[in-house]
Amino acid sequence: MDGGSAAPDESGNELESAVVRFAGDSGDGMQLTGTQFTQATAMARNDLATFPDFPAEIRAPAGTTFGVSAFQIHFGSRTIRTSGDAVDVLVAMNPAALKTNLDDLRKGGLIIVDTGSFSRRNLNKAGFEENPLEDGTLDGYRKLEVDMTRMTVEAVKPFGLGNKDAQRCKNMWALGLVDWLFGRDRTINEDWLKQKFARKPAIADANIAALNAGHAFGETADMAREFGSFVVPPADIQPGTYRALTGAEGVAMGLVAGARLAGLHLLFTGYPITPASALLHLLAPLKDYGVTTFQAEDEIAAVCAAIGGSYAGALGVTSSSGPGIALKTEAIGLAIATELPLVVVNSQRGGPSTGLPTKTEQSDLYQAIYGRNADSPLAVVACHSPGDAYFAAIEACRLAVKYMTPVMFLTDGYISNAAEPWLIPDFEDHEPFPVTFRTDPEGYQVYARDPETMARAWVKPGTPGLLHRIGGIEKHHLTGDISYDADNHQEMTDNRLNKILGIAKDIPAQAVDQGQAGGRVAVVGWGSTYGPISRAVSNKRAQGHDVSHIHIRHIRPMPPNLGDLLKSYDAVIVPEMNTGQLVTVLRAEYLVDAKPLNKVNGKPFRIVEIEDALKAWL
Amino acid sequence: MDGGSAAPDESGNELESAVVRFAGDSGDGMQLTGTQFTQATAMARNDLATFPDFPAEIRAPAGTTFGVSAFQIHFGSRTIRTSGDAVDVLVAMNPAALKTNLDDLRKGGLIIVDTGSFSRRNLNKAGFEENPLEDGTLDGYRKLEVDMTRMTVEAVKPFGLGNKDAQRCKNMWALGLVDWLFGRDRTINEDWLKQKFARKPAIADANIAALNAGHAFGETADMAREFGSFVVPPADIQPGTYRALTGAEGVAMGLVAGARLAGLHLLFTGYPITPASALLHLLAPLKDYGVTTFQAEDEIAAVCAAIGGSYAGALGVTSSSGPGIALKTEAIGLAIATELPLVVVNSQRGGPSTGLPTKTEQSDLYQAIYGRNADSPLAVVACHSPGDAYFAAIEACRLAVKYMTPVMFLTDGYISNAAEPWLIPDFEDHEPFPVTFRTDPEGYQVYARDPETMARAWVKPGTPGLLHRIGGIEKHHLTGDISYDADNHQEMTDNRLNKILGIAKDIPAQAVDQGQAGGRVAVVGWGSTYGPISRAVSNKRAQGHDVSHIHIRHIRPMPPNLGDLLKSYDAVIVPEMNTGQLVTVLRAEYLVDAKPLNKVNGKPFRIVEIEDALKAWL
Amino acid sequence: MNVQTPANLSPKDYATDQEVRWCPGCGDYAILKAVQKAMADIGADPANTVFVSGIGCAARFPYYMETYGFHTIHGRAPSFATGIKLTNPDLDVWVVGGDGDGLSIGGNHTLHAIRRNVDISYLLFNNEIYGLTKGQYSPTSRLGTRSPSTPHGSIDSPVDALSFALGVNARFVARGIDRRQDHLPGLLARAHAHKGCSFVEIIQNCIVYNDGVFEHFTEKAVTADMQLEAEHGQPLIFGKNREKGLRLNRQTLELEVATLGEDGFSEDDVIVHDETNRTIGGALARMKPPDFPVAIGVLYCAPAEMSYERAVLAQNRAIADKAPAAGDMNTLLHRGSTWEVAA
Amino acid sequence: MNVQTPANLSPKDYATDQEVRWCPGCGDYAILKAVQKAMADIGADPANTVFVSGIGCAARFPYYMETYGFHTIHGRAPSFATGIKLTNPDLDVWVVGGDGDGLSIGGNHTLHAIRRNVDISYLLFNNEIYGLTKGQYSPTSRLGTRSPSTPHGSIDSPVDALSFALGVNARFVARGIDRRQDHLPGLLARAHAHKGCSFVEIIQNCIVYNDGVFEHFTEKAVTADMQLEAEHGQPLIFGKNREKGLRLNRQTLELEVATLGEDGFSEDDVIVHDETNRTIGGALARMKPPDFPVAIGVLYCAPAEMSYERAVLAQNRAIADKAPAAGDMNTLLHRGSTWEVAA
Ligand SMILES: Cc1ncc(C[n+]2csc(CCOP(=O)(O)OP(=O)(O)O)c2C)c(N)n1
Ligand SMILES: Cc1ncc(C[n+]2csc(CCOP(=O)(O)OP(=O)(O)O)c2C)c(N)n1
Ligand code: SF4
Ligand code: SF4
Ligand SMILES: [Mg+2]
Ligand SMILES: [Mg+2]
Repeated sequence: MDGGSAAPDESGNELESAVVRFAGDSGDGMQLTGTQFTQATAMARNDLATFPDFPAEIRAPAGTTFGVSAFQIHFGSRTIRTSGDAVDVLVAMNPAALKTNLDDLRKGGLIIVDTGSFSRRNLNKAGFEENPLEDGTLDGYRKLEVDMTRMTVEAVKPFGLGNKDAQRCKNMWALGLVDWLFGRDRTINEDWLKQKFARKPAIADANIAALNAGHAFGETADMAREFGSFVVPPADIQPGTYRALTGAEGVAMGLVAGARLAGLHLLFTGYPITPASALLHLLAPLKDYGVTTFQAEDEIAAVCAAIGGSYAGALGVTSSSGPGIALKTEAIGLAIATELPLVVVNSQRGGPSTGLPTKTEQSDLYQAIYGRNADSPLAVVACHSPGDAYFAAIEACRLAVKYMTPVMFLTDGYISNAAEPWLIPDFEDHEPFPVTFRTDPEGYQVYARDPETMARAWVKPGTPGLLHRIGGIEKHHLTGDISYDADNHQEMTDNRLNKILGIAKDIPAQAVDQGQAGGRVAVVGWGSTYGPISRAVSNKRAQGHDVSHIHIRHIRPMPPNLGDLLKSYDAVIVPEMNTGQLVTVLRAEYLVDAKPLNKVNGKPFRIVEIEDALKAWL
Repeated sequence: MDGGSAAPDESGNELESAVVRFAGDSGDGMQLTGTQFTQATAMARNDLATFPDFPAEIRAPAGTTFGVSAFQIHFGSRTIRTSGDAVDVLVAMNPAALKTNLDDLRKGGLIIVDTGSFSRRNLNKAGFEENPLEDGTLDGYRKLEVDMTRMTVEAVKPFGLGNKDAQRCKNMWALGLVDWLFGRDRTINEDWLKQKFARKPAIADANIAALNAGHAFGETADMAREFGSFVVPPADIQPGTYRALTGAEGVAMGLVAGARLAGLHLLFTGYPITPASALLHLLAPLKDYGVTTFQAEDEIAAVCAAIGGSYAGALGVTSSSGPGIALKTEAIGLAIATELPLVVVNSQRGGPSTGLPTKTEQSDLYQAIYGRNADSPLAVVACHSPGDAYFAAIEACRLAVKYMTPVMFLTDGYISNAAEPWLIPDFEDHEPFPVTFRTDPEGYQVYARDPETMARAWVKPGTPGLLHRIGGIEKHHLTGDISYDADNHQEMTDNRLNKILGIAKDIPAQAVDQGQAGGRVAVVGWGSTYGPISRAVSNKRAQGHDVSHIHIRHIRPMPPNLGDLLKSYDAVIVPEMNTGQLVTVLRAEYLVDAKPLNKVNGKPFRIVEIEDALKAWL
Repeated sequence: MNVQTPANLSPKDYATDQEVRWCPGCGDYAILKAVQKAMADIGADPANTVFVSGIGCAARFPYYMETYGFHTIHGRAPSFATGIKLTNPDLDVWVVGGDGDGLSIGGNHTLHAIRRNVDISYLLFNNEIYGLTKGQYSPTSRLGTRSPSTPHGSIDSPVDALSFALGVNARFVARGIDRRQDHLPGLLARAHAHKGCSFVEIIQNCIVYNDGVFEHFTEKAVTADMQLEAEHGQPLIFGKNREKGLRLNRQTLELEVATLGEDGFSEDDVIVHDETNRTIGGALARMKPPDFPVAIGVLYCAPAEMSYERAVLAQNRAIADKAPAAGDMNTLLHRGSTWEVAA
Repeated sequence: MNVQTPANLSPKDYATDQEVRWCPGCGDYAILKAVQKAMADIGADPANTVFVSGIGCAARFPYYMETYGFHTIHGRAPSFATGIKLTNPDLDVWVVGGDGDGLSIGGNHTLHAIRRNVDISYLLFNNEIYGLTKGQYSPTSRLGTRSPSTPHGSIDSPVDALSFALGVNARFVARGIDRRQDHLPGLLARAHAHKGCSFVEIIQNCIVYNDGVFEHFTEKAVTADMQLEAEHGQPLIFGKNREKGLRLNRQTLELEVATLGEDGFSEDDVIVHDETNRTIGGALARMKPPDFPVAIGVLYCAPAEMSYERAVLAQNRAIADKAPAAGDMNTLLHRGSTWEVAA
């Protein structure tokens, strides 16, 4: 069992890990509160993972359930792999937050509520007939009822804020209390407040006062006795410099790094769409890093501009989510036919169609592998966590330029928004893969191939003596002239396929993440199921079961040893946040009777769900 | 062995079947000539299949190889299933036509050339250094050299045409000769000429004179002795009324019939693209059949308009080829999410990207099944011949309206352009499947499902009392209100999938086309490989081999018995005009070690290619 | 749900039971109110009315209208609407979308719906920003707009919705403002009455991501001076004291603002609005502060003889009427050459 | 292939060895000739020139130009060109496409390339038909056009390419004619010289599917009467004897044709072409036979300070210059809060 397992008891006991969720109205600043608690927790050397859960609406009317915004953090003294199955401490800033989050609270867990917000009106808006604080709804949980609103207003009185502004400090009050609860050093929060409100010192001071008041409440009220404060000792963490990293940041920096390692300018093109827009927002300011960003009129224009960029000698990268990727597929075919580098980032979200844009899913695997007209092979790479996203994005860039091919890069809404502490690598340690543009006219043929990679040469327009023309009509396999010849089409079709299959020689053999080759059960995953699979398998292994975890990064082509590896287990289970896509690919490729374990409700797997499913096989 | 096997000998012998190809410049009217010979052949009660081969260019400069246009007909006294592997009689109207078509002529076959066109200039344009009529190129073939140009000009002199117009009659001269060669009654050709040139009697008369002159040349010259005339006896053909039917015609009439059987107006939307445009052209005039056609500004607008049509109560059908289908995928997702009927016709062509638009391929199967973002199940139906296209299109309409789902309908460039004699069915024999629109407000819920089909009710806007709103965001599984609820999303995902899987109960069990369940080898195909597989298997069976032919029409979902059926053979071979797509689906679905047999050169399989491949298994 | 008759409906009868999920203070609320009022004024039959939208905050609109509604995909609403009208031209079809929906991803469909003259009323809510995706700049955002995707300011100049529409042969072009509840419902009624594609730009404040970008002409205090209400047959006069008018500069052939009574400029010199005149419509559409007021009202209206879908159906009917065996399926199956094979 | 220097190239130096695969007699040949002539006149460096096209007969163009060439997909050429310019603004980028490519499927990209003012020369070959797909009507086909997809005649009214371009803020708008070899190369040189998006409609005869649709103004015999060559600073006069001129109707504010010397109409009353004047440009663009001649030449030209991609790069550079640790990857990786974990 993972997060939620280590029940805090009344004596301020040590915990191996804990899960805290801050939940409130969109206007309550829960994302900031969570991020600040994360900072303080990271400083305390806990390992951690976070997951923000935004409402789908921009700003739903205050107090409604669909306007609830939540931020969850799971931290511990051991390696943390998910944002936690069950919540140990739930901070509910209003009735709607209580309503929508209570289900996830572990029985016996602690609820901290702001009673000041439990007005009749707010109860109604949240759909409570009775006040849940009074009608037994919370039986079986431990609850701490505080009128945070009033106490905050009290605390900030000296700073002369209006009532509305005063009340807006209550998230800091809550943060102070939770900081106290876990023995966090709140200086980092104070520093941040000072910086953020540098130009509005009264606001900064008021927030700090609220923070301190919440903390003081913990210390002075009979809290310690009644609820205990918790100690989560530092984890055994690799020494070095850390930062918090979201998946979107990981991808963004990985792309910048990839372009740099290739020695290229990065042309990043996109059209806003949730959750992919984050990449555009992160890259747009990086003009000092050889990055040009282009917000196109639609996804088609975006991918075409990226291909144009690659044609002209930049690394063209385009990004979207499922529906936008659908629009790009025709143009991706052109990049395949003209054999130009391109990275297509898909930040997957719930579907079909508009679906559940703010929820996570990994249901675009089919689209990535198969979703184009004609025989259109390309490389597919998937990342499995924020930190991994950085390295996987570099890998995608490497394959694109080395093999002159589009690479589909898969991430998802969960990875994009989740954050984890990241041991910052030294860029100088990365292996560069500099591109050499062809400039020598001698013997140049447009589709002549490098014997090792099967890639054609990359020539920048502007190069004297290498004038040529390319396009989407089938081309002669050497000269690049239009060719309707039957044998040539067969040869080019084979070349396109074999070039991609050949990448298999250039990627690491499939490793076993936990366990060993051969045995009873392999749990095989890809993408953001990494955390829950990893923890579920380690829990089961700790119980003495013979189960291994294999996580696939290179989805097209797959590592050459994968087939034999899978066949070395009695059973292969494939958990996916879709109706069973990777499992189909594995079955077709290796004729192994891999079994699907599917979940499509917009939420990541819980560890117990995987553990429960494993029971049938162990 | 098929077409090409029955070698004509010198004695005017009876043949079981023969393959004739007319080849000339785009301006030479070869398609008309071929069609006219087909008419005369059909009247003679041969079974037959034809295949036109257009140049990719609209009108390439005269005399060039890439401007060659050809028309092939395979006819016989037995069932004809392909347009023929090898050509028995090649009519070459100029050097370029000889150059590009000679390879397909069977050794010992007959070449008829117009020597009048073998000028130095034309030889150069065709890329001949030497005159192939003189340098031994044609050794091993029998050749008939006639100055058709001159003889035509002679024959039409009485009608006072200009030289250019006179020369344009030479295709009729060639037709007359070939009519004679196979003992065709040319009255049908004469009638057609009279009708076509009703307003230009001089032209009509000249053409008829040329036709007669060609015929007379056969009779009077020492032809019969030197080359023999051939007799292909009538086939054992089912009695009834026949017409020639191309695949495009089959689909077009099937859609009109399908809409009629459903009791709906047909809204057909498209954007021109080769080879799909033919459907738009065929349906546009059918305004008296409850058909509205809409040429949209692009493929996206087309599919959206079709969905709009279905939403409003018509049968929305949209059509394109691979690159255009790629553009439609996002919108198809909306039709899946809103559960509206839609038929998407894909006339497949060579790819990737622009590829080889005028060549055939069946490489969009992946796209049909998997080519969308998210879990987006739909039904996939494939037709395998012009006649079958009619019935398969009706089936696609039936599934779309009965299950409130998009149906992907697959045909290809080969089927679209190929023609076969078609025993015209009586429309009254078709089982109607009338749609009942919901009009009763009582208890209406937008996503409530029919217990049997799992389809939601279809309500036309304009219906009083049933006002509601639908869209692409996930919806509550009953009310249809927007729902971000986790369990609801899981339920709706399952519903969408199970609805499609449930169609399996409503389709015929997979039949074995030739052979029996169980045995040594099953050759499994889909789409336009039907002809060559069928003939190859029947040839092999005739030789005593244990090989069966299974041809799949319902590709999603597949017939429930298919898995067991496939497992009943020692080996399963899947010939496809792609790099192996259906084979992947079968392997994943049934874990049978089905083996691919791939050909991607823009041309249909030749029968011998399949026979040769089968040798390894028999 | 119960069967409603169009008679005597009030604006609130056009409201659904769905909770409205725009940000508090969003201009979309005002537009919703104006549309519901216009519907009541028109006496629209809810069962015969369809709201079609793309994706965006604006595109949430159908959920709040007690009519038929189709919330489709981003940018494609005009195409769905075209299919609906071709199938049932008797439906009243309204298309609603934002500036991103209609002019960025959907620009081409907007263009062709206008060009074809499909009989729809297209309401483009222009907040000069992408609301739903959290504030990126849009094709109508002004130069220098700072947004998450243009942190240092945008550098591509915006498109003017109405000039675009006129450039592609729009036959009804109008502009309204969310805050002008006195003006907007009437404008919408005009759009509804127009047979053919009526294109209406509605200036809409996005209080979260682009608050106040229009206040230089929408604030109460400046309304009279910075808005010009164009009315057919009326001189183009505006200003607190109706002291300013538009005249043509004979040199530049462009409009200019002049003050009545100054330099011999009299009411007779003021251009009289002729909504059938494309040149005037175009010039009014282009006017921009600070030198000009913003023109609102029906800037151009010149109905065609028939809207697209009516013409399609008329042609269909004409052909069908002439066809001898109209609709007989067996006739169709036998078209062209046939031959008999005897038993 | 050998290294070429731009000096002293003749038109045929810009021709490739590829066989030209248009139908004999197609207007595209004439345009190819004019472009090759213009390239020689300009002294264009082939290695620094890129022709980008979509799909269609027109879009075959790059294969015949001995420069760099990219034959892309249908309708999207402007987007590829934008990516190319953003990557290397020093390349001379020409976009070539047909009326279907640029105004049907590609309308939106054309719109936004124009609006952004990307420094490309966009040559739209308008034959009012889909050539490559065998003759379906296009968005520029005239009402009533019979084609395979409109066997009973088209019923949607066409769009005018130049009015569309002006409606979306084009800063260079011109029209040429395939047959006018005397006029076209100069026009192309002007388009090339313009910094920003230059939009040129070239009237092109499709001899196979739409032969003769332009002959009422392109036939030799009617050229003088039916074409008006607009030249900056010159009065808008045309006619065999230069006897006709354009004037403004003060009532309708529209242009009208008048005969010099009749009803007191003198050369002084003729409008002088001012290519920087949008109103004149728009009115000229809209002129249609039979009442008006077709305007050719540069109808409007008003360059912006900077083209889009130059402005993007200028902004990039400005930011980069200000950035202290410009480009240091480790600095980037450490941005934001970091903390140390000691060993
Ligand atoms: C194909 C696709 N691309 C992108 C998106 C994401 N998206 C949703 S709404 C929107 C733009 C919203 O702006 P606008 O149309 O101006 O409407 P507003 O929210 O401002 O009312 C975008 C980019 C999408 N849903 N689908
Ligand atoms: C996505 C896509 N849709 C459709 C086509 C088919 N197509 C090729 S060219 C063309 C239109 C040609 O017309 P135009 O652009 O006017 O060029 P022209 O041939 O007349 O020069 C079409 C519809 C295609 N290649 N790709
Ligand atoms: S984001 Fe802007 S446009 Fe969208 S609902 Fe909020 S205020 Fe309105
Ligand atoms: S079809 Fe028309 S446009 Fe195309 S090459 Fe032929 S003549 Fe030219
Ligand atoms: Mg907007
Ligand atoms: Mg054209």
